[in-house]
Amino acid sequence: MNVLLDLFSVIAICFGTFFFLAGTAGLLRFPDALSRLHALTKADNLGVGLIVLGLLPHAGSLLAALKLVAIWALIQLAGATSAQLIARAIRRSG
Amino acid sequence: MNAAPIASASTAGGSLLWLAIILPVVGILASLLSGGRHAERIALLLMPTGFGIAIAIAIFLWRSGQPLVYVIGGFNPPLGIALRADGFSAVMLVTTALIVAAAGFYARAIFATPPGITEARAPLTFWILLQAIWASLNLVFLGGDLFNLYVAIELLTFAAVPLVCLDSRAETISAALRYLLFALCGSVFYLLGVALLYGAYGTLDIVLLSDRVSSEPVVWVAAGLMTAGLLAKTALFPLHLWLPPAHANAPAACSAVLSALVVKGSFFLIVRLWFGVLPNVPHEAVSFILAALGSAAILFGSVLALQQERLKLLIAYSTVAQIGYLFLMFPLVQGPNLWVAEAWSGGIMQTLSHAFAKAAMFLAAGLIAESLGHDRIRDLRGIGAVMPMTLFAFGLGGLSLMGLPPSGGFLAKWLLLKASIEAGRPIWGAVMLSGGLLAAGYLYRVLAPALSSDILHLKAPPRRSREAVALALALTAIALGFAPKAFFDFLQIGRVAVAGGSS
Amino acid sequence: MSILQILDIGLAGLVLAVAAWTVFARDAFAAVVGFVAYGLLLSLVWVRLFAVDVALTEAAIGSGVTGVLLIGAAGRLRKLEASGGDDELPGASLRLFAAALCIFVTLVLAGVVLSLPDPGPTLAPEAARHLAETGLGNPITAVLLSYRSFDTMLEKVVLVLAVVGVWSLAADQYWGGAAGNPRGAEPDGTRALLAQVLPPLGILIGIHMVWVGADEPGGAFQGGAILAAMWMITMMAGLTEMPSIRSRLLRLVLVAGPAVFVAVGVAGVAFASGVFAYPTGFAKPLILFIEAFMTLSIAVTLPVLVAGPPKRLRQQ
Amino acid sequence: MNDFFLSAAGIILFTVAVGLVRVLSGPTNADRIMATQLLGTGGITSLLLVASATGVRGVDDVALGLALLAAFAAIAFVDNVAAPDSDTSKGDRTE
Amino acid sequence: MTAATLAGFIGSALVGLGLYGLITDPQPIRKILGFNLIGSGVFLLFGIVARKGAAAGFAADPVPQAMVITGIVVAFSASALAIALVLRLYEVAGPVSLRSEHTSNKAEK
Repeated sequence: MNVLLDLFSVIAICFGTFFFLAGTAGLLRFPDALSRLHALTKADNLGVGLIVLGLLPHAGSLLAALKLVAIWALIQLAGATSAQLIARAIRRSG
Repeated sequence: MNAAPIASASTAGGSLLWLAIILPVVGILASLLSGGRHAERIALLLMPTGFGIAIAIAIFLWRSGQPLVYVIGGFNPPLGIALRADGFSAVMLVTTALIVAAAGFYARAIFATPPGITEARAPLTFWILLQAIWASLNLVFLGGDLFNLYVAIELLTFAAVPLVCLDSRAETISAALRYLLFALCGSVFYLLGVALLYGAYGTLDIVLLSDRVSSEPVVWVAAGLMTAGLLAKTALFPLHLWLPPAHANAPAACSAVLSALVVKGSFFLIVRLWFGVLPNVPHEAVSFILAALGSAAILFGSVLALQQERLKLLIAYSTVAQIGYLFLMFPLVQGPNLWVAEAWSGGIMQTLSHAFAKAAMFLAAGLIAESLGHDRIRDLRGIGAVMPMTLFAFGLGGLSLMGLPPSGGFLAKWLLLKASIEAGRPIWGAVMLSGGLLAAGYLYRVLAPALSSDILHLKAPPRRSREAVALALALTAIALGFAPKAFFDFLQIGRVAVAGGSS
Repeated sequence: MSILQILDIGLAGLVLAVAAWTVFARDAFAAVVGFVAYGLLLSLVWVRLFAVDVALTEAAIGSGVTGVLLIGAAGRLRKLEASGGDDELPGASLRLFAAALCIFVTLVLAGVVLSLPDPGPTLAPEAARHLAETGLGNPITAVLLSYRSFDTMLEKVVLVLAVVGVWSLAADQYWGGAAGNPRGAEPDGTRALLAQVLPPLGILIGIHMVWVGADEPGGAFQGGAILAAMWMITMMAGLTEMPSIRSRLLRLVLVAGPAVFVAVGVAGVAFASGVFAYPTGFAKPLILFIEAFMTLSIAVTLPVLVAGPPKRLRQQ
Repeated sequence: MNDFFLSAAGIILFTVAVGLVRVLSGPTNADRIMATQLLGTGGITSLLLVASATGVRGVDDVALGLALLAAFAAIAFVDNVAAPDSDTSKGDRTE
Repeated sequence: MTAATLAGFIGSALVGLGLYGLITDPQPIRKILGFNLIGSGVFLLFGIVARKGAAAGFAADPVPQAMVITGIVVAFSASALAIALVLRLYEVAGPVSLRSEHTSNKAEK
């Protein structure tokens, strides 16, 4: 059981890390600000989500697990709203 | 060194120490809460009370002949914080209470809330920050813990800076900004030294530290950083650039408090550092450097004062010069020598007499500027005839600055001169004498035209009571010249003998 | 262990690189953005120094609230500096001198810091010995609110003075008005959504931090800063407004923290062994009582400081 | 497992740090804000991983606080720098 | 090399970097950043002092850590006051850098 959970963690975290890599690559390589923003949100959503998922089995207590989920949710919220706002700012400035 | 018992127990009258700090703090909070005219009333009500507390501290100290101690919260240092009062603290407390009260009384005419308005910006700010300066200076004089003193100098900065630009002119705002940056930089370097001292000795209590420190690199670096930081706040040459614009452009009551008291706060801490924390670390080289910078300040500041065209700028540059004198005591208060007590008394006398004289001069200059609408020195011809009392106050203050008898300034410089000759270092005496001559020069530049028989028309005559405040301060500076021997004994209470060769 | 070391070194390099960027960047705004990133990295460093309380403070105040303050200032300055032209750097000789001085300071400091004894002198055993008297589990809270509560009280007064100082920079005609610009008519669903969802959660977290602060990392500063951020976000969304600086309630809340602190401290003279001492057995409840008011004051003081002096008369 | 967490934390931190190049190069201020946003997310994530590996108490609260404030820089930016009446294109003059 | 030693290096370097910024940057807001860098460097030194004082079951000496918390709040207040001054200065006088103003002041003497 433990081995399985660990395996699950490893896989989830590896994927999460990959999304961070992808997000950064996008931020650096994409040609215009809006697509860079798009790449960034991927890292926010999937990267953090998968890593939180991978850490959940190691959380230790229910409160700790709850906090992890809350952190993920907060980052979602922040990511979504700031992406919206930044996108609007980019569009306005042309 | 009988440091341990001093550090560990509150003494009789110790409660007065925290009261001296908490009282103005309560005033600040109550003033902000109730706002408007209440701020002025609260401040003026607390001032006599605070003066009473300062006097009571001095009396307790005089009776016991030992420093007063209060351990806050019952937690002894090093874990907790102790407040301590020695002779130097006590006279500074009394001086502060007097000058703050004088500035407050003088400022009532300018910083009264206008009728028909419940609250105005400049008055509310002034009355709150005046109390804040008072609270933080009391803490500076009483704090026995280096971090507690850091909080004190930060409080002082926050209280002093906005006072510079109460009139919201670009000139004063930029002076305030530069002052703030200098002051913040000074505090942060002070804090850096505090971090190193804690890392090396695990305490920040002044008495405990003085027992533990030894002459090693970390102490030198820490002391160097702290001294540099405090010098920036004291505006010792060459770190004086911020002072003249800030002090000369602030409202007169604020200039008086800033020049007379606020720069003395950081000077007091330099004295605490070298004579309280590091008495067992020989520091003759440092003392020499400080005195050399002080000498440079005297000459440089006086020469610049000679060239000023505005009265308040002249007084501000004279502050740069007079600060220099304070540092001449450092090389003379060394080792177990006979003249040490004289030099110590001389240094403190200079601190006190300059405080009263400078406050008087700034208040007088403020009255002149208000009555004329300007303070250009060359257009002051004949002011003596129309504002005799104001000019008299200015002149008496000047007398003390020049070091002419009878005045506190004379006594201070006489003591320092005597000590420098007895110590076989007449060079510092020579600097003092030439500084006195230069001071006579720049004051003559004001007094000569002022006393001419030209006819001058005032926009509005000054109020008698406000002239009286300036005069009372000037007279105090003179009266210090008649201080009895008992006063000098009082100043020695709690002075720790400084190690070092008897040169 | 070695991986952790690599991580530490990487983090150190990163912190220094971002710090250097904030100093050497040409554009003020770019420097400010660098500083926000810097604050974030710094809280990671604090975690590595086992200073979780400090990391929390740095995250909330050093990075979060200061970031808003600086970005706001940079933006306003950008609008104000129409002509520009103040980018001239000082002459090369001064820069060279400054660089030499700074390298010297760095080297001396590094040398001295490395020479400090390790393990060094410490008050940890002292702090631990008295911890039971306070009834607290978090020694840092004990230092802040018991052993050295005098410092903490005075530091609250610093905050009050900062508010007075910032307000004193108002134009005379706006005295009694409020800070900040009223939000334009442009409806903004995104921001409003954030400002509705975030605060309930944030308030919960803020109170949680104060509450656990007695025994775990956290406390009035951290919790107060989080609450402050929540108020700021509702103001940014236009849901709430900065009250008039003459509002009695605003002033009451601003001074409540230090005032209650002073009151409890002075009451120690009558009910305990002295000023800022707590009666035996009542230390913890009293500390929590003070912290509650301090949290409230901090939560209001920080946004007031960020908002700046009053700039308009409130219509109402 | 702990070593794995730490490695992941290191890789993420390194990755987002590379993203910080955008703070340097811009070209627009929006890019700079995006890069700090990414750093924030990555920083929080690596904090969680390090916390899990080293077991220091209270670190999750630090992450929670940072997550709460994650959107602040972006909002302050949009409000003050990219606000309609300001000239955002001026942001390009840096490099 | 422990994390504490490393932090000691960073702290020292930050003090130097911030000081450089404070001295050479003409824009007031950059000077404020410089001041904050010095401040955080000093706080880090407190941090390593605390770390070296780990004892009695605590991972670090709580006293310097508490001081850092106080210091961070004071530094924030200082930044807020400084920024309010800078903004007010720009409002009243337009763009002035401290340096150019300072040199003109010197010429005045």
